Amino acid sequence: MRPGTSGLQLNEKLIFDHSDPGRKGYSLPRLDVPAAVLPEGLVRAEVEGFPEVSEVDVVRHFTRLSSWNYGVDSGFYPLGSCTMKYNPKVNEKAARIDGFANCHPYTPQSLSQGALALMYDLQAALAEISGFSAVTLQPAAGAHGELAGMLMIRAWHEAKGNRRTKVLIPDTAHGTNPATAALCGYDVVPIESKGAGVLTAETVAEFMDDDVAALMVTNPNTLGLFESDIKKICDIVHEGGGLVYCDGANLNALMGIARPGDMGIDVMHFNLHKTFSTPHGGGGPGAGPVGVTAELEPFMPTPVIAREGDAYTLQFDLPQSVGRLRSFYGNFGIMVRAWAYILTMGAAGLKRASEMAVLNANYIRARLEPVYDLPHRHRSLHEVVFSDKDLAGDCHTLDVAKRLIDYGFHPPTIYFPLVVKGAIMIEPTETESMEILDEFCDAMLAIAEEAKNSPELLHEAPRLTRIKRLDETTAARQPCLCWLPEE
Amino acid sequence: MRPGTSGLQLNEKLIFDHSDPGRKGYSLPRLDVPAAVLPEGLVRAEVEGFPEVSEVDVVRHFTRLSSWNYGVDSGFYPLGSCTMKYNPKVNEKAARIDGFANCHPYTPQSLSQGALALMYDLQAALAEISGFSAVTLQPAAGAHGELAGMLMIRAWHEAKGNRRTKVLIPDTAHGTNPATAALCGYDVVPIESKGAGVLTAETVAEFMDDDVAALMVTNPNTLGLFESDIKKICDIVHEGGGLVYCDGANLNALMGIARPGDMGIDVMHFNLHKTFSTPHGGGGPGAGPVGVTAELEPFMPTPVIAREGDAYTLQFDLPQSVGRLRSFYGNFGIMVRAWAYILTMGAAGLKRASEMAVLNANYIRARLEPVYDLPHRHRSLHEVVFSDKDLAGDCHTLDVAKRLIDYGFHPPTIYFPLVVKGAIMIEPTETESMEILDEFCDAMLAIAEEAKNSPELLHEAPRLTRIKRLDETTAARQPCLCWLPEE
Amino acid sequence: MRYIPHTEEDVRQMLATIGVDSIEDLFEEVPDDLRLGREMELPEPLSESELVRQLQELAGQNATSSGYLSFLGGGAYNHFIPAVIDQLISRSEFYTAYTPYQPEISQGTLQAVFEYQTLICQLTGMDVSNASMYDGASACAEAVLMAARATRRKKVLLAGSLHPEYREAVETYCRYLEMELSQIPFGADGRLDEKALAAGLDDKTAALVVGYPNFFGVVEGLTSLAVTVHAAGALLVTAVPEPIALGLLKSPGECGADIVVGEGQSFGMPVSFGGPGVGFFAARQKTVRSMPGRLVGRTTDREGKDGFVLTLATREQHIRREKATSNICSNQGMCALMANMYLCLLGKKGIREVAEQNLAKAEYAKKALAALPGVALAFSGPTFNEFVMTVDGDLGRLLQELERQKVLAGVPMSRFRDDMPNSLLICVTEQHRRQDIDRLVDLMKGGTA
Amino acid sequence: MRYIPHTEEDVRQMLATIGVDSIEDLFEEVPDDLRLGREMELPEPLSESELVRQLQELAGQNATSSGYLSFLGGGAYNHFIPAVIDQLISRSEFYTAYTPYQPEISQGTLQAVFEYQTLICQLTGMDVSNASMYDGASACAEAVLMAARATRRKKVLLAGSLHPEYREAVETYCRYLEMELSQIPFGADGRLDEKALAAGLDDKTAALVVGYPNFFGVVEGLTSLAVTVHAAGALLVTAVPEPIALGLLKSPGECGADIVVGEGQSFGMPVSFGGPGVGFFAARQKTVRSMPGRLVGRTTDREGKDGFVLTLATREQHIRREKATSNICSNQGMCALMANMYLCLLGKKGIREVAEQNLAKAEYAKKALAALPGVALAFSGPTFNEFVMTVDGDLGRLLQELERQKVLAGVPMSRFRDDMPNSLLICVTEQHRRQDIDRLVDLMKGGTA
Ligand SMILES: Cc1ncc(COP(=O)(O)O)c(C=O)c1O
Ligand SMILES: Cc1ncc(COP(=O)(O)O)c(C=O)c1O
Repeated sequence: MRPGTSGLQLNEKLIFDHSDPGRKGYSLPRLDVPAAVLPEGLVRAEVEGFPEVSEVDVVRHFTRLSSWNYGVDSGFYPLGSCTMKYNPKVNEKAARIDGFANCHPYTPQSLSQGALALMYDLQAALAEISGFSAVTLQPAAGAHGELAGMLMIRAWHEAKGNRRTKVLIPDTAHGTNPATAALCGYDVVPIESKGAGVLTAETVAEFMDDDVAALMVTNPNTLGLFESDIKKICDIVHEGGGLVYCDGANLNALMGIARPGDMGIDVMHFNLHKTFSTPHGGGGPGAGPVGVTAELEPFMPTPVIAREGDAYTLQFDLPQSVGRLRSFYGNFGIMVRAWAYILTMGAAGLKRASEMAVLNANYIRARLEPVYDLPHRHRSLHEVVFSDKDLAGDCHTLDVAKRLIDYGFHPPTIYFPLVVKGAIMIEPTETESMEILDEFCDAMLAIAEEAKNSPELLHEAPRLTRIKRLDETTAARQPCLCWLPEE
Repeated sequence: MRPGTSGLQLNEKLIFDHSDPGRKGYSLPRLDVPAAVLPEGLVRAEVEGFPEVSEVDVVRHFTRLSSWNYGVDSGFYPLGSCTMKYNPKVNEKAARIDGFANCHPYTPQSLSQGALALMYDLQAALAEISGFSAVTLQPAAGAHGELAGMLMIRAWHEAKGNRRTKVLIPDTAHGTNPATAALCGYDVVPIESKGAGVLTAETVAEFMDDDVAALMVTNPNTLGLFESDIKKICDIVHEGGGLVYCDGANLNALMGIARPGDMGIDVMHFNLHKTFSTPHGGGGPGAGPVGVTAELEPFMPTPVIAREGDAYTLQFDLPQSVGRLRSFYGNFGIMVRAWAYILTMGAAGLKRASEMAVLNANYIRARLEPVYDLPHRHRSLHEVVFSDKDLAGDCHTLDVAKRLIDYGFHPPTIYFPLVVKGAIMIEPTETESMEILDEFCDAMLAIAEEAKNSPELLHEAPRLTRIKRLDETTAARQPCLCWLPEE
Repeated sequence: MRYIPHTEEDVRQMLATIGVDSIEDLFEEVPDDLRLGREMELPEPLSESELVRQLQELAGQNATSSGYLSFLGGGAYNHFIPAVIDQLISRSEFYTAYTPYQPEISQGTLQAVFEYQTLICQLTGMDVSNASMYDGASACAEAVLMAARATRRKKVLLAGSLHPEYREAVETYCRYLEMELSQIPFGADGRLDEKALAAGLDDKTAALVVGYPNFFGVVEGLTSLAVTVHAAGALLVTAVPEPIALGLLKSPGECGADIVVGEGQSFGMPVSFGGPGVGFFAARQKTVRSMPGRLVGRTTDREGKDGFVLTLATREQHIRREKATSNICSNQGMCALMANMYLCLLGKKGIREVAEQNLAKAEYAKKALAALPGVALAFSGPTFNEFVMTVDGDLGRLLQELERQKVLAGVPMSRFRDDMPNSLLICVTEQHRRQDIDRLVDLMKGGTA
Repeated sequence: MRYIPHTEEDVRQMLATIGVDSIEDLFEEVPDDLRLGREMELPEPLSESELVRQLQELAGQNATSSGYLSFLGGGAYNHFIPAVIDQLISRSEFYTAYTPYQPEISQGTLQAVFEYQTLICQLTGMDVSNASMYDGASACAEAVLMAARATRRKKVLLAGSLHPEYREAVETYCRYLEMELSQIPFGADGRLDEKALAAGLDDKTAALVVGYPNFFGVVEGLTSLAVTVHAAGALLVTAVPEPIALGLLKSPGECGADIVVGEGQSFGMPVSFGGPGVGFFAARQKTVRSMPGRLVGRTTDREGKDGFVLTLATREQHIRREKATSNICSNQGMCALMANMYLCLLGKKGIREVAEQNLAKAEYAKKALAALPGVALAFSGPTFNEFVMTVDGDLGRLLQELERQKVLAGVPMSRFRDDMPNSLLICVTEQHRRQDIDRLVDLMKGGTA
């Protein structure tokens, strides 16, 4: 039985359309001090347009809205590159413990040792998992981590007086990689992957020159393939005076198997919201810690969490630091969840997670390969990328994705990586059972059949959702980004 | 825009069908003491049929199941007699505070003063709201409260040496009333309501004799009508040597307006899960405290919560007590929620709640009366009962109810009270806005139109739900109450 | 008021539609002399933040297993509750719905109850389970009434070792039903005295009610009791206050029980000062139509799709009124859902393992305590996760001393019976670490030495 | 392992389907010399109960507003959080989903973001808001970059009273972009020195960045700053670390701001040791195509039904790559959702009332403290819910003494600047009762006397 079916769902207007003057959804204690006034001219009128609704209005509004969403808890969510693994519930509870949730970031250090200890231990665990010498937890997400990391690379060059201007980035890379390099003032030099799907040492050697500050690589890369030449590649970059940045988004393939720090990589970010099971929150928050080699430690963002005897401290005095990337110390609530996850899994559990993630991806690959075009034939690790080349009936990747919704699955990542035309990027993660993978593969195979026999099922999909395919063109041409009272 | 529409919903098998030997959804600390064994013959084999699933299986299973339900947080739930008001979220939080949730019932009294104080104060508040002299919190629900109350009535008679055998119960009464009377060893004498919808003093006088132990009355009654003769009725019963029990399920109409204790009633149960906003939990738990006059106090269930100086105590020594009806002291977690509600509302807030509940019911009545048959024409209080007499197209109450589902509303209570043929019993409660009542009334009126023009829309309803009308006959003839592995 | 959405303008419009001038007019049927005519005397209303603060202060006066090392049991148990459960029962589609009268929009509740019924059947070894009762004690009382109905007999024997609050509930329920209740004593092993049982049984006896484990934590020899009871044409009602034990103990069904009731609080519910928990109630197929409480059955919808409904409602008060099998209406649905989730999470292996851990920890404690001078095991029978210890000297003083050390050593039996003034019911679960038990032993040693 | 569902039998079958013999074979592309070859050195895995216990112990070492009377602010604020919010964000359809790439099954997230964008526009008085940034400081840095893009200028003036961590983030983001940053001093009133501003502005100046309220809690005269800045062809970037103030203060948009950023943690999020909160970012319609971050727009579906989509994605890294307006990808969606819920609950009246309470309580505290001997207000400008006090004597000793009394009196400015060794930033919100403030005043009196 396929999971997708249709059932009763409830419409819901914008919260602004519920507003009725005088309705209240809040309570405040009676004011027990004299009222005060600000100097004239500083005070606004009431906030025009703000809703006036009761508590039950708010509760129903968001309850109904939520019912239009699909999360990991709803079902299989094989969004490639995003590692949509199960988000353990005890981690949510952990982050809400009073001593974590309600500790102010400027609490004296002597009175926030628990928070500092957690961060220190998490840093150490991530360092051990990745093989780096030190880890900063400050970045709020992967891209923020990239920024931290690339700034450190640049600071290292600057400290040496290097004036290099270029960063090499394979065309399989995620968009954040070139965007980050640009944010650090670098010119991006794309490396074409040319079919193989992996970088060869030779290619990198070709591109390497005196002006290259760094190579940004993703390993396993966005095709789910391990960059087997990585060690040689790092050597080449190092010999050429550059450093190697690794996008660690795909670390879920490697825990306990191999460590980026041991491969010659200099800097890598982690995505706690991927590998370490913290929820994706409908877009965030995540956390993007960065691991570095000893050589780059002096450039870490401040403050650094350190241990002095039995006490944990925040150290602000790091003269070569790239500075801070945000306020306070990072998304602490996300760190709590990740730490809870690491404590639950242990070394063997994390390794098992990577193994099963890889097993799952290869199982899907084996089941779909007979029908879907697989452009790269190296052994897959944690994800597998098909193309829509072999689809019949003028059906494309988008159609398959939408049709999967009718079957009750969240679609894979589509049209990324860019090097695969019509890419279908499937990352199952280790928290899915064979039973679910089979359901999904059966659906994918059935859809390929439908493309042959009833392509309209794909073109018109999704048909079971409350909202059908949306007009994205008009949305972008005449953007309506804000509700206005006149509407 | 009517709320009901169709959207993607997910199928889900029985949890047993997910089972895979060796899969685990739990964790336990490693055993740190020697293993122990029980004498042979006492030990079972593993529990045959128990599922073996992972944590994510369980999470998805119940998440999906929940999506097939409709709760107060989903939308309007005018289930008559059940007072489906909004369940405040802070009350849920309150019940989960460590000191409440994790306090053992046998904790020494000196170390559970907070819990005892809460119960004592709640008792006092309920007594003030209802006009009774004392309140017991022990009963777990309304029917349990009825049992407690009727046992006290009988104990009172027995203490006096009365051997009365009959209890008078109007035919509008809820089924729990006669069932409870029977459980106390009484014969039930139904009083026919004969059209008027309310009891008259004369009728009661007719039925009253030396063998009548009590009258069980509901006020306002299940037609939503106030028993205006109540005072006279109580006098008649009292003069005849009987007592009056009031089913307090409908107290939401009267808070701050009039008090059953002031009307001459001797015993009444409250439903904390109705009037006092605690959630209905898909069937329970609720709580059914009972208020009594001073005369009945000696018969209260034990233990009684009392105050001695600054300390709160449990008193077990009540020689005439009917005894205990359950273990411990009642559904304490529900009491916490109700107490939080009372503290939030205050006296004026509770009165306003009753006023708005009555306003809402009368508004619905005014809007639907032109089209739906209203068998009783007294002023309604908190609920209104229509019949299906005027419906066209061979459509009946059940069809209206099912069609309301397609419109996105929970149906009213139907076919109760029994005295109204095809009863449609609508109780909006005070937490619904005019906007929502209008949506609902528009739907009801549209459905009456549909009954004329396209009755199949009613007969085939609900059409938007994942599951359509079910075969209840086969369910009862060949009951399948338990999953079996062979299936 | 954030829970009431009416604006003054709404009220005006609604009154106009109704055709009255004021709210007051809506209450015209309430005679003046019955009007309260004053504001109720209740505490001033609190804002949400004040409320939370006040309740937190109140709650802070209660000792809990977070601040105290607690060995309290006796019908309410401190077991670990996986975080998953609170997340899932907080889904408002579950907890803000009511009894699934409208099956098309209640399939979530209905399927969950069907699964719960199944899990209870599997665990107890019975054929049918209802959707829940209020608690173990009231379920036990209902079982007695059902046994009387089923056998058309009026005499019921209660094991002297039955949880005293279960016994009291039975007495209360039976008070005016012309039942005859009597107690069967227990022996030095804490088990039912089988000779006394044989003597007590006769052709008027509807049932024997026995705890499993009993109130002393002792595991009764259920199989042989069943044989004896059945020989007299009576039913065996088994009451299980600590159903974690059923992960390890032979199921009552297998032993021959006819009705199995118990308290499900151990399955994922906090102790919550005694409630809400959930009473479970299971019986044999042939007696299903005389069971109390709601039942969910599987059926098919108009399109042939599997679905679930409330069924056999003709047993119930809303149909049968005074002839119903019980007066129960609202039950403990949400708690049954928690039990369902708990049992699914633990599963076949987990329920076994947690039971084994309870046994092992309790045995460790029992041995260590029994070895202390001045402390003795009260009963010699096999126990699960509770046992009774008798202490020389002033038990009250000892307990107070331990309280000061933030230890709640157990439930003093003097609360329930006069004949055991120096006995303590001690409960040890998987939540106790070896060091916790060692601490209790050390403190007891200090206190009794 | 309860998070990994694979049984050994599953693994066997899957390997067979794949056509390899072992898990090991799946990693054949990882060269041997890169293999770790040992187990990672991590703490032993914990069961859920052990985990909870351990984390609770750790958390117990942190002082919070439950155990301490805290006047800490400075960018993270202790406001009341209605219970509704946690209930609603715990709906897993929200928090276990990701960026709404597939709009048909993400309408919940999308509509919520559209509402959030609208609320931010209304509050800030701007035309467009994005879906969120990491936090106030990084949003501020992105605003500086956007201002530079929009004006094609490279010089940016930062108010000396800007939150120092915001300034540092701006410096970090600009470090290698050939920007020229300089600081404009503040006067004795704590407000920007307008003369110095005029002097600092030139035709290379892209923007002035000013806090509103600023780091000293002082409310800047935004309108006149806007006039001055615009006269130089530069943009006014307003950074709002405490947006509760916007319930009362003239909106930056109304004052003429071009970009408004800030930290939304005050809107329903716990302080959580500094994160996650949410950076908000709003601008004028004409600059929308150079904004960073995601945007949600309203459109219609094939059947003409209203719906929402991610839009204007051509600004973003996944389309534009190195030419994107920002590198941001994951944002702080769940926190934006919390802010949305908070603002809906408070609504038009509530946001005003809570702002007024903050002001009133802070003024009460300010007056009482300023009246103490040895204590003086550092700045004369108008403040909202924070202010800086200068204390005679050893501030560090005083603070330590107060800590012992379980009072966290404020954030010492010495943490951020060497020139204010005896100053304390004190924050007072609606959470403080009069008696709490009186207590602080009493203790300060005792401590400084
Ligand atoms: C390969 C890769 N790199 C980088 C990122 C950016 O990470 P984040 O979204 O946490 O900023 C992603 C996120 O999807 C990614 O898949
Ligand atoms: C009028 C009336 N009386 C009694 C009851 C029984 O209450 P409970 O379900 O709490 O046992 C109900 C419940 O629906 C009711 O509506």
